[in-house]
Amino acid sequence: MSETTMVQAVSLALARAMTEDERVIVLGEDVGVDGGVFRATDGLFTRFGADRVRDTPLSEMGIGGISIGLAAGGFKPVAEIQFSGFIFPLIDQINNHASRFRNRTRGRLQCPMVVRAPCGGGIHAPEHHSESPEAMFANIPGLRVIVPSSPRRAYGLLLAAIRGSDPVVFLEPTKLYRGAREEMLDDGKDLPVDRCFVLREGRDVTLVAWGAMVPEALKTAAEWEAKGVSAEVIDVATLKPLDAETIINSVKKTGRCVIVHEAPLTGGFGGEIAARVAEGAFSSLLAPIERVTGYDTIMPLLKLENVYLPNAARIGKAVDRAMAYA
Amino acid sequence: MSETTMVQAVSLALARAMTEDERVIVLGEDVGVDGGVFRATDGLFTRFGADRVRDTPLSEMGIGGISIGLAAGGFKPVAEIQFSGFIFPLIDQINNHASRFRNRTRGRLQCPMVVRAPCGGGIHAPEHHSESPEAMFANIPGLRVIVPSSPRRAYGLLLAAIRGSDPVVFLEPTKLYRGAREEMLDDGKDLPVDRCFVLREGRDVTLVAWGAMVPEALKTAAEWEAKGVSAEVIDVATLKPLDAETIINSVKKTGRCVIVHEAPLTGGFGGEIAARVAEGAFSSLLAPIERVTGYDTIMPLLKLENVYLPNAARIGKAVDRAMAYA
Amino acid sequence: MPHKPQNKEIIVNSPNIAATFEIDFTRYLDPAGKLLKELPAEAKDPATLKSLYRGLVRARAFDTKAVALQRTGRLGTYGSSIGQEAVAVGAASAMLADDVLVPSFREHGGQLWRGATPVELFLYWGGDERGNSFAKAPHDFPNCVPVGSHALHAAGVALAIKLRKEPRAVVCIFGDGATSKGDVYEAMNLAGVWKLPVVFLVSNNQWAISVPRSAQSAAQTLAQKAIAVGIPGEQVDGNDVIAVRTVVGVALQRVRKDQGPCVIEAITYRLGDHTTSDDASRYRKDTEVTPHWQEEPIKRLQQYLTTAGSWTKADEDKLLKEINEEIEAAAAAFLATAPQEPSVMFDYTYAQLPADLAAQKQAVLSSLSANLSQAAE
Amino acid sequence: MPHKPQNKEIIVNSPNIAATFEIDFTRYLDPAGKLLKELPAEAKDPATLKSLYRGLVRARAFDTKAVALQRTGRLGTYGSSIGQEAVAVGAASAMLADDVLVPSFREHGGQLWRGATPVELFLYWGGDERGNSFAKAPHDFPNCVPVGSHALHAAGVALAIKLRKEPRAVVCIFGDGATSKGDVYEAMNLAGVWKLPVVFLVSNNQWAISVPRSAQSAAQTLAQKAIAVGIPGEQVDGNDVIAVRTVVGVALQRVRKDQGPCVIEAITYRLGDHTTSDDASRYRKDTEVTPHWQEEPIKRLQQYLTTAGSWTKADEDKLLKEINEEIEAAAAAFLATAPQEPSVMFDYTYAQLPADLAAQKQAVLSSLSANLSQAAE
Ligand SMILES: Cc1ncc(C[n+]2csc(CCOP(=O)(O)OP(=O)(O)O)c2C)c(N)n1
Ligand SMILES: Cc1ncc(C[n+]2csc(CCOP(=O)(O)OP(=O)(O)O)c2C)c(N)n1
Ligand SMILES: [Mg+2]
Ligand SMILES: [Mg+2]
Repeated sequence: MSETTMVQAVSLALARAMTEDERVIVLGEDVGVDGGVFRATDGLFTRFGADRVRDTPLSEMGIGGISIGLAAGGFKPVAEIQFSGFIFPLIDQINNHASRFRNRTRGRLQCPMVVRAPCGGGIHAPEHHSESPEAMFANIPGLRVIVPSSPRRAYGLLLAAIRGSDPVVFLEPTKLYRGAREEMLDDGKDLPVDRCFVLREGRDVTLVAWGAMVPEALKTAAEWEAKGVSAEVIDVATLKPLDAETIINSVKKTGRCVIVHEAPLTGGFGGEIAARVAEGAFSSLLAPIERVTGYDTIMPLLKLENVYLPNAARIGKAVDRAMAYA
Repeated sequence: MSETTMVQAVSLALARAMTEDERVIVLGEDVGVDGGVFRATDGLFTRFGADRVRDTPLSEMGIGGISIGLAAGGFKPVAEIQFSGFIFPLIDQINNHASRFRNRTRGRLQCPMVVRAPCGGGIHAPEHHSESPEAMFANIPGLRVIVPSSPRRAYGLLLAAIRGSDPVVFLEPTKLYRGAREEMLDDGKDLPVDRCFVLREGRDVTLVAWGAMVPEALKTAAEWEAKGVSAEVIDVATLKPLDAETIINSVKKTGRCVIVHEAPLTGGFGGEIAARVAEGAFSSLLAPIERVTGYDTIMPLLKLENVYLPNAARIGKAVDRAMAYA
Repeated sequence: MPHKPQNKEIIVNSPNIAATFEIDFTRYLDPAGKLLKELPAEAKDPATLKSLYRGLVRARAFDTKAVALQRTGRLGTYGSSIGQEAVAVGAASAMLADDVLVPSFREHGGQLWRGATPVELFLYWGGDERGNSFAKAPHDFPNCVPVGSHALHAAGVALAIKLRKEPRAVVCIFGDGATSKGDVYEAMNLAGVWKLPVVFLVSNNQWAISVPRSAQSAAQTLAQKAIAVGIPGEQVDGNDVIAVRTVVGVALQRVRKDQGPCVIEAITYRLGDHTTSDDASRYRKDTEVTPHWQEEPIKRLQQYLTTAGSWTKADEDKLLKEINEEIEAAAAAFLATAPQEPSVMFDYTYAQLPADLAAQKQAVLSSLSANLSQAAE
Repeated sequence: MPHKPQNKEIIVNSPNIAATFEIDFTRYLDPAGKLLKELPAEAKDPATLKSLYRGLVRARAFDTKAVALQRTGRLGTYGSSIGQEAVAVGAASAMLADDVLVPSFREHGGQLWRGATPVELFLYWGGDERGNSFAKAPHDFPNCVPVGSHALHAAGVALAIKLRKEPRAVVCIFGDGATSKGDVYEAMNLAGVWKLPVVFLVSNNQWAISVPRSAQSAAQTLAQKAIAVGIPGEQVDGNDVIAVRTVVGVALQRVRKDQGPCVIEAITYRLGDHTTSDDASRYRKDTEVTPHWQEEPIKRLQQYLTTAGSWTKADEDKLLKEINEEIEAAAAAFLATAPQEPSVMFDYTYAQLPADLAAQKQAVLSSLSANLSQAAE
């Protein structure tokens, strides 16, 4: 079996979802003949036609609002936003409408839609293409926020997101589109979208990460193993609703916690996780919770991108601090 | 001296700023002849004319983007967004532009602008009028996020926000517009926009709040005093950049912390504060940090509004839990 | 290949003129109720006109009661449609049951026509989500408070209808103020390029709170917003319910035949305050408002019907009595409605209650029962 | 009082027609460089035409070098303007130094014309914020990547200019794709109703990545976006730099006299890939592209100049040599530019570094010096 990249895994999940449910409609800029700028929708146009794989005008608000109407009208739109920096015009529609339709009509109208967008840095992309906007969606009730970190999880989580009935923001780390690859089956099995994944068990410290920071955390864990530190690695995957329990239970066991994300520190979702852990594992904590994140600065243009982005070495330093705390 | 309401304090600050600096321009829907739907701009139109107190078309994105151009062009726009639920179309402009102009041009162009918007519940307003969106702005580097909790602080913080050179989101709790009143001078003195305010000193527990939750926290503190619990009350006021030090120092002293906000729990800015406290006051904490917040649900319509909103009683229960922890 | 224009543009064969456009205006009744041209076939039956009249009167009665309930603290902020009832009623009367109404927040008359009950509308404006259940208008969208943001939903549900090849149509109503918003423009543009079955109906009541029509846009008509997106745009007298019904009806016929969307600007006037929270005397003079009372839709149709011999004082008394009874009964039923369980606020947030939220719900339930037992002590 | 229309609408006195509109199209040179009508006075001087020619050639040389640098990993993703240079160059040539250019990301030719240096532009596209310093074009805005979002900035800076009663103007350029965005519409509408000194110039190159013009809007022309906001709209041949310069120039004269904004649609064609990350062969055929090479702006003007006897082979060789030397020198200077201090990323976030951020900066500084000393070991 050959290896599948994450962007291929996304394509496979989309094709599978479209095959099994004809209500699934893919729409976005250049998702049709071009197959999406990252090729996540490659081949879908030929297979499913222009009605179901729909190139939109350059109109992000429109993509968001039309998807809501489509969803309330009985379809299951999967919208692609071309780059992370262009998801912001949708926030009004997502916050004021998508997340509320079911509640405000007491269940009469629903809004099962998925907004896929690339996120994160590391591929030397232009300005506004490397941000991590997950925290902006994390305080919106009624929404699911998912960030996959591997081909298999991208596949399973995206399938679940599409099959579900809640509005979902699904952020795909561009660095992993081609940077992550593994053997996997297109078996139609989805993964739970209310669960964190424990990717590696450990005794001394819990590393909590999502998206492209998961491979970095795993790297740290592997390297620090050699230094005698046993790190548990958790992929949060679904940020909202948050499976705090899995994280808290891990920290209860390890006593130490390092949270890693690319977005700026202040107001980032790491704060939420730290708060939950500090509360839930209060009496087990052997050291302050560390957060290794992007800085509270504008994401720099590509020349300084790698100074900005957290990496295994920075995570390792935080592990060292946590281990050294007394 | 008669008492000034918070909405009057806002008017006074606007008038003072416009008088001292002719670059200050007020713009928004109905800010002109009508004086703003909450009357925050009452009288300004007559005093400063239609050029400087500018009714806009119904165009929130436009208000945001025009303000950026005005600011980069040498003015100091103070934009009013009519209700909290209508601030979302600005996020694209604030995140992708206002907060970045200085950085991306290495200081050549700046963006000194203030976006004022009402926020919060408690006045039985219509749908989409009672939300607390501060967390959406808290992860945007380059931005200041300010929420006043009294007439004097509204006055001093708004003056500082306008006088400064950074883009500011200034959220005014509607409940306090007329619900908060005190004696104050229109003396042109501003207040620091990088500082928390310790409103009440205490020994046993630190209550951290902002906006309309500050009076609730003060109420709890007063009531619990009688029960023998001495609560310190901190008004965060400027959420971003955060003065974590003041909060941490307080918790180092009291050993307990209760954070209060109206916005939903998950992804709310309380998480950030809890994370900072858990880290900074790690060895001083006698009990887990409590968060008393809105629920992770859509803000209900007015009939259930008061079930949703935190209040002194709920804060008190959290204080009791913190005090009882052992 | 350039897109084929949908509009009635005349492509002029001069090398210097790329296109020309025009905007029509339709009216049957003048302000005094005098017939200006022959009624269209669908409006010739007096029964039709009487039912339209009933719809207008019912809307006004609902508005009047709603304002009264608000004044006595039983409703939240309320936006009356007084003076502009003919827009929503006229449009609703041209729609079929299976069509979809995507309203703003001032289309009570149209909502009632289509089967939303007065009790539901009172519930919504009274702050109870059950008011959006619309048992008898299950396709219709709830009120949309963020101005203009629903235009995109209208385009979206129209796309759903088109994809299923159903002969249904969507009517989206919004105000003159809303036409300044980018989401409304994007909705029109998407509807145009995808030829979606939707009619965008601008209820131009000349004001957006305190901002007059002239301060919204330099465009001479709001109908010409259509030209920017290559679809037909026209004006109609929005206080002439016959004209509204006719123009919307013709548009819906086109739409149902998949001949594409359009923009209709209905010219009307907001006779009342913006909402019960507003005091219009701060920004507009009575002398501006007064003449518009001569043009309002109810008296106009009543005068026509009376002159035509189709309406008597007795008809009027009977209608008013019936409608008042209906609205009073609805108000009483609204006031007697048992409150929602507070914990219901958790139940529709997700399709299934997540663990996190279940814990929060439990906290509310137990604090409520604690309060109850306290109260019982 | 209804707003006085700014457009050349003809208000027809029929009760049924509220307004009519038309859209002009301007061109001086046909694709073969043949003069179609008399040149405008400002374009008669061969020196003017030669400087325009120089601007076009310089833009193409910059693009060519930039693509080459990208291919060898020294630049990030780059969007060439090949084939559409006349739009930005023509517009820039009609502007005064004090005016403000608010560009998208494909207006290299116009930026260079106005004083941005090739080194600055290379720096920006190479991922270095110092490229936006624009020492010699200090009023101009930096590239704007989020499509269309800068149209509002253009309106805002135009308002600033208007409030100060300065005789300056703003030119905002964006693509055909951008016209589908609500922020662009809101910008036009605000500019219209406030009569702001701004020209919105649509560089219609027929494609938005893989989406053709016909899939952006059912509007027959993009110039008619202007009609929706009550301002003049017209088309110009965007591959005829004389026409662009003239039409923009006339518009700027109006604008500087406070006679209001307008929309100009320049018809051009994107001869290359969307950017260096794009492969246009996935979605458009060579057979579509090839004929457009016959219409491109550089050869067109060259042929005219040659026929008019104003341009020789020797002139051409001299120009190419000069420009190649300039661009090569700039590329070398760019490659030799010392990198920014990494910690500079903190310094422009706020007017003053907040305490929080100072601590983060310190962490970066010390980890960098740790790395340095490690490397030195
Ligand atoms: C996006 C948004 N901005 C502001 C408001 C506050 N607001 C409510 S109605 C209104 C005016 C609407 O004017 P128009 O579209 O003409 O409709 P009308 O009220 O006249 O029916 C405003 C500004 C809102 N509800 N939504
Ligand atoms: C808001 C936004 N959405 C998507 C993109 C990605 N993108 C970059 S250029 C482009 C197409 C732009 O088309 P057009 O406006 O015609 O300009 P052109 O590239 O043809 O010059 C797209 C979709 C973006 N930069 N900004
Ligand atoms: Mg109106
Ligand atoms: Mg284009």
